[in-house]
Amino acid sequence: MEQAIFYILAAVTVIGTILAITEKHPVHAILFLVTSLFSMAVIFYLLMAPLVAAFEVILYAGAIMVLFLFVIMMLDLGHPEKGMSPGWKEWLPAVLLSGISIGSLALVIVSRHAVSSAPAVMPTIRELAVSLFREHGLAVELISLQLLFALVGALYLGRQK
Amino acid sequence: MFVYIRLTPRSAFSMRIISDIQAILGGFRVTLSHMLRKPVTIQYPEEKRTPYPRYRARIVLTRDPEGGERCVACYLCSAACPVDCISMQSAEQADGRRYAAWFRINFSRCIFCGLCAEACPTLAIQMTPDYEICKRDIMDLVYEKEDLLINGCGKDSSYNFYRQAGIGVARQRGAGQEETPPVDVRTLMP
Amino acid sequence: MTASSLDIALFSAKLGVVFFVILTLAAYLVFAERKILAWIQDRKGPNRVGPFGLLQPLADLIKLLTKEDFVPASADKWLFYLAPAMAAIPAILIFAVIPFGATLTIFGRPLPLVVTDLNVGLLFFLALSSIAVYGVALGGWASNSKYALLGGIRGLAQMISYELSMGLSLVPVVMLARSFSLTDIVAAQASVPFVVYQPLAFIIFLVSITAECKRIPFDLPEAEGELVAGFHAEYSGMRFGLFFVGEYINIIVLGGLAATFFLGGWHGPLLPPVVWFSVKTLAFAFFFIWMRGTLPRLRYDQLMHLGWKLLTPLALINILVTGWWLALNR
Amino acid sequence: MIVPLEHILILAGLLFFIGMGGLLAWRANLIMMLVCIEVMLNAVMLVFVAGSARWGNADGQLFAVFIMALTSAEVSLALAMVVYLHRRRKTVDTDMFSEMKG
Repeated sequence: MEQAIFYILAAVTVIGTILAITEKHPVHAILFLVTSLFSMAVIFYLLMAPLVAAFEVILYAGAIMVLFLFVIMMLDLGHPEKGMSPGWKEWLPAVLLSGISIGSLALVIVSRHAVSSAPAVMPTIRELAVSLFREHGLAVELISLQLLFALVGALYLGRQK
Repeated sequence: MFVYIRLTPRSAFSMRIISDIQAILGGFRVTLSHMLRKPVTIQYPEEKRTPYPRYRARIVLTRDPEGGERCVACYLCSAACPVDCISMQSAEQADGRRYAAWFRINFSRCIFCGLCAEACPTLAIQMTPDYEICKRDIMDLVYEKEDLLINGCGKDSSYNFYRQAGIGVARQRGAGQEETPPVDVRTLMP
Repeated sequence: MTASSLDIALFSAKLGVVFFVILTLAAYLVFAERKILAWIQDRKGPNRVGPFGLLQPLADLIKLLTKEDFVPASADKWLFYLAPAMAAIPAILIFAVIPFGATLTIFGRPLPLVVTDLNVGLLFFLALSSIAVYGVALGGWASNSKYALLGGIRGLAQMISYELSMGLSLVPVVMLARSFSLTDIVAAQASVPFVVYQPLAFIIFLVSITAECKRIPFDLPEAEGELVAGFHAEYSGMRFGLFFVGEYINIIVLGGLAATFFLGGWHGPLLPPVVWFSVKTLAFAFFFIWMRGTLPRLRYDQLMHLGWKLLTPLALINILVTGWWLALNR
Repeated sequence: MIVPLEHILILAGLLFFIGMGGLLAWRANLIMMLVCIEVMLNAVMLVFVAGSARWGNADGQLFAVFIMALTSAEVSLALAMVVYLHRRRKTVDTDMFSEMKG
């Protein structure tokens, strides 16, 4: 049951991402990506990471993509006819390169055996929090500093003269 | 360069917060008290409020105390009407008394301003408190003379234009009440 | 009947009852809003359809369903169709994690009165409320009209800003209850509701949810006075109805959440738990309507000022103070 | 683990290379470039979470959360930059900002 759901969600994620990238209209592209992010969030939930799943929806779908949407709406970029959508000259090398990479990856994985691993006991949110603030305290501090820098930088770039 | 610094003392700041909160809570109190008050609504088709006698609504044509039409078809109401909703055709009887051959008010255009009633020299056109003028068909709002004419004097039950100034209709010229005899222009020669 | 099919039957019955009650409640909240606003303004409100106007929601529904479903010629068709659903569905999904009563025992089986007890329930709520932004933004954008676009952009900026202070005001609740699960949060308030410990967080949360469901001091996305109807200016018929119902479902759900987080959820003396929960939720709904009748709309710069310069720093300071307090009392 | 780790890795690889292909193809449009970078970062997060689920270790999930925090910082800066550049040139075409290539 869960395996079937996983494969369906994986298909939705991949198709959504491909549509998002090939779509000429930025707003539609963002929406396809949000769909793909949703199914990704459910995949995270299936992989016993509910916290990451929730943050995926809150941060990615709810904040970052909304920010994209806001910029597109505010700057009026939702016109594919005057957008710089790539032609086959741009697509050909990109598809070629990705195809080679995907093919080599598939080769590497096929050469090994796909073994179903033993079910692991997942840490609870409490253990996650303990690990986050005890063992990775420095990383938390660094990231908060980086967020502060991003805040200052965004304010500096966005100020009106 | 002029630098403007606004100094806000801390006490003033805290006072402002308190007064703001008081203002918001006061607003809530007022709305709550109104919520518990009896509504002022009048349930219109069932309950009707009685309009005042001088309420300006539907226009009527009145008759003089003798029962004759007051209107002398002078066109003053038609001229005074800002929306041009009054039209008529004047005619004259054998004795020189003027009357309206037909008289028409288009109530779909009327704005009930009352200027026609003010303009009327004979008190023929008057406004009544009958405010329920609604029709399914807009053509039903065009009132003809027979719709407008009422059997009554309206607001002034004693006034009769031709008694005051009867141009040879009720009596001779100059014989009306409070009317001076007509000036004989030949005797005014110097 | 086997045990598992009995469970499934009970669960579906619970789901159906919750769904039905919320939709009916949303419809009657529209009616209640019109009535209460009328009383505030010394009027009588709707009183023609049925006794005391009680069938008015039905009449409204028939009107909305039979109205022409108009789509502007230059609109982005699919997004225009999609946006109302994206506004209404997250609102009703949030209710899945709200516990609305103590666990019942039916046919010897425990029936928890919550649709699903997610261990990240609070984050689920935040996630869905951040999704609700899309309905407003895309509805405004897809209409391809000036007013709708302005309303959509305003809604986007407002809801992102206030989501921050809403999330931050809930952190002390999580710190006190030591869990993200809403059932645990309610259980932690069995003796004392959190509003006693966290009055500031309660006020910040209340202001933020008012902004989240675009109610009147913060109804800039739809401001009738300036933007006609804002993001749903071009909508008609049942698509508009979906936006409308979504707003009222949001009021119920956010009222229920406020009751769950700060007023002890279904805990209360004497009365049965479900009744306590409904009383608290409807009290919040009444408060929202009362507020609509009282307060004027904020200006846009005042809105941003309040969100970013007052509520967010206050919420952060509140978290800090709560942390100190918890550390000292450990 | 509900599915073998290798299948999740294939999914992550697919997403990563789709994002990479998109990035290469869309290199004229700043917004779409950022979108493609998001796709690639998501794929990386998926690998971290899958590893966390495979070995029952919390660190993978924590790194996914770290990546998200970093991404939000990056996106906020990048979009502020987009707004800034759009204000200067009324376009988001990267070829219009190439006067410093020497």
